[in-house]
Amino acid sequence: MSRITIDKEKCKGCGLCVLACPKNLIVMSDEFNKKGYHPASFSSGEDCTGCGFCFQVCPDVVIEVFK
Amino acid sequence: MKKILFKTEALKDTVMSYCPGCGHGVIHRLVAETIDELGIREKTIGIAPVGCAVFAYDYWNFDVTEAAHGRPPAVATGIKRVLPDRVVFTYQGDGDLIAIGTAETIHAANRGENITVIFVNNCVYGMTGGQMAPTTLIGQKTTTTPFGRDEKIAGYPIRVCELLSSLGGVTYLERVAVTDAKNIIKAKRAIKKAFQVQLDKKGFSLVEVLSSCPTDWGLNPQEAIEYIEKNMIPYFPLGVVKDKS
Amino acid sequence: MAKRVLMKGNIAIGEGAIKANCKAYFGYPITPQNDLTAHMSKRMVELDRVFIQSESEIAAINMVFGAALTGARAMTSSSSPGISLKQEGISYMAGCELPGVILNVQRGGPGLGNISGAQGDYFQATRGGGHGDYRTLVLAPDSVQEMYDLVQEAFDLADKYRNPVVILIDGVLGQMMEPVDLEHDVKKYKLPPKDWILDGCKTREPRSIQSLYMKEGALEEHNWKLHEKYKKMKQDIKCETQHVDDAEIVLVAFGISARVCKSAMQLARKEGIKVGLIRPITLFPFPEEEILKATEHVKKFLVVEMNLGQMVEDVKLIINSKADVHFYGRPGGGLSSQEEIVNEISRIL
Amino acid sequence: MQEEVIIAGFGGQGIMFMGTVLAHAAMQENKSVTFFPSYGAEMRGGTANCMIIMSDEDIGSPVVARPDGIIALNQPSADKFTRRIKEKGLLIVNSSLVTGESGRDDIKKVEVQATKIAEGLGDKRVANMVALGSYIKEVKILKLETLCKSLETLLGEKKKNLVDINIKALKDGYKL
Repeated sequence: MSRITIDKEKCKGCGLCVLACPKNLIVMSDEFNKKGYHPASFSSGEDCTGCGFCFQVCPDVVIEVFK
Repeated sequence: MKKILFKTEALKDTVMSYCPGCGHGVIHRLVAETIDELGIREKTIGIAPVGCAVFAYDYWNFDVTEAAHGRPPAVATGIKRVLPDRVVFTYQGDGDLIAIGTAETIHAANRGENITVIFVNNCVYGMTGGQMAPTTLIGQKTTTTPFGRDEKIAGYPIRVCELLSSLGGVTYLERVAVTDAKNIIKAKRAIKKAFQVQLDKKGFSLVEVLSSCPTDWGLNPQEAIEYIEKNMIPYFPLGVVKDKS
Repeated sequence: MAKRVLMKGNIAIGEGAIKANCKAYFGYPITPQNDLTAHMSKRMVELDRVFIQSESEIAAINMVFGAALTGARAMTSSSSPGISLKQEGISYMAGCELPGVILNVQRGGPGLGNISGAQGDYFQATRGGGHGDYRTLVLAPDSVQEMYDLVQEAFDLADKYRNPVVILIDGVLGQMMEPVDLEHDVKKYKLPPKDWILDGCKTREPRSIQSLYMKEGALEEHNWKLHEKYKKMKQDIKCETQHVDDAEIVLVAFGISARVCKSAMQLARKEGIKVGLIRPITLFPFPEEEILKATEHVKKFLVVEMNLGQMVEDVKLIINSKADVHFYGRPGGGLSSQEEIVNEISRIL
Repeated sequence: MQEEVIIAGFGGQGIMFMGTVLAHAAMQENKSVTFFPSYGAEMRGGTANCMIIMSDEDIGSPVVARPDGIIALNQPSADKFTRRIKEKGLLIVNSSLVTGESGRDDIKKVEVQATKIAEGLGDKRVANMVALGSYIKEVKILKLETLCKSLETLLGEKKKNLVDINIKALKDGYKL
């Protein structure tokens, strides 16, 4: 059982984590954050293995991984 | 549940000014993690370049100085010769390292300065708005090669690791890419090794990191990663170019 | 009315240079002059002229040195830190008496500073800038039209005097857009033949280009000759004056500061304060006579600059206590507003 | 007559293009005009703005400290510039993205659903032209016709396919 957190206000919406997640658990939010970006959002914790791929590719280091 | 991956001490909790999808942030993290894992945060002095990473001192939580455009290896030499027991590294872009700073790069390497160079190659001048870099690929359009880089006018993209490999003072050269999780983990390993070479007092080490610039390439972040894989890696092959450590 | 084109200052410099038959442009990326390098990378190639993005600013100025000694019209451009790097080459060009045009789109300093418009390089530009006893002609336009016009004159002046000419603008002028009349009349100069160039000695005796004079007294003689040349440049002094005749106070400003002063003057005159303006267009040689003439009836001068007081020293030297000289300036890319200047005028009067 | 306006929004909202269209049209109507863009180190993100002065006389400083009007396409721009507007000045906001109160009761505030209208036209990138149309209607300084022609000139042959939707957006903004 694992999960991640995303700091939405610091996310710039590049979407690289969405591509990195082997389980497709990350989606881009429809909402804008204060900087005008659509931030990434963690959809469900059920299947997360804590592989950390999202953390590895995140250029803004706004993801934390819990395992 | 335990937090297993997070920002380590050497990276400040600041929003970096890079564009969405830019590779600099990942490379900053890899350097910071390396420094924390080696336990050298309090004896490290970093040198930021002129280029997109000019504000690196705002992001790293250890001593960092500015240097004039292209001069970081000379500044590093000055620091390291006076404080040989500190860890000194430069963080430079392609314009800084192998256009205006070519002389400083080659001579610091040739002297075998016991420093580490993190060389970010994204084939373009980012901060000034997307001009040709010394590593810009043939045919690549930039704001100063509007018809694509033509070797007859602008010469060929420089392979820095191969260029430096013949110099006697150079100990370790490796080229990596921050494209996907696997390559990023490899990049971290190379950066850590480069710092270890310095800690072992074995001479000049440089890691060339192929990185993306979605904004100046006119691509979205995903396309930019594909651009590295399809266009940069074939010209700048990954791997260890020299290791006499 | 002539057909006008909306154009950025940096681009107008490039188009003016092309019209003046600039054969070779050499540049290196630095903000806020990048538009010009990008523009030239396209236009010069289209026109089958020379464009090179050099490996450094030092290389760029030496490429200008090389092109100029063949008789070709050549230019380079940069912003403050890059201009510092060019100083060695500019000194060599002055010593070797080579013409060339160098554009400085000033930004805030010292060091890396910032990328806002600034006027901190006045001393550097007007005192030669590099080592040795030399001067460059310095032109300071204040509108996009004038940038387009003056760069054309700059090439003529460089050839006329066999001397580098510096065009000093700043980030604001470089980045702003204004309408430009591309057919605007520009002064043409009578130019001497280029009988000193190196192009191969097939039909003549070999020549050399040099600034090294080791024989006893030779360098002194050479420098006296250069000095005479600098004195002659006074015949090409340029200066704009507005409302000086009835003024109770005269503003002295160049470039973007002069634009702000023009707004301040309008504002002050609406309030009934009689303000005049002297705008040096050549910063070297400096328009001494215009300023001296004004001291006959004006007893208060206010020099406005985007620095901590550089041109004010030249103004004080000329006025030599014949009137009060005040200074208002902001450093580091700070741009005064017209209101600030009017307040300062009120404080002085 | 002198009209000073600041146009501001996110990078990528076409702020500089709006300013260029306005400045070009002013030039075509034989006015004196200056356009001064913000230019920053960051390539993307953050806010972009440009300052345009249109006048019947020569223009001094191109930098606008106290504008007659503001066109704010996003919230940070509205927050930053609203307090600078002259008394009785004009604030045009893209109400699709700007929701807060202006905090000023001495100015005229016009709310335009620019992004929403643009999306209705099929491309949210033309929100800028909707807002510009609305501005021109309020200040009546230039003819709508001139702006349409400037759009055609500036988009040129390369982007000819975008002329119609931009003009439509401009006109829709003007009609509101």
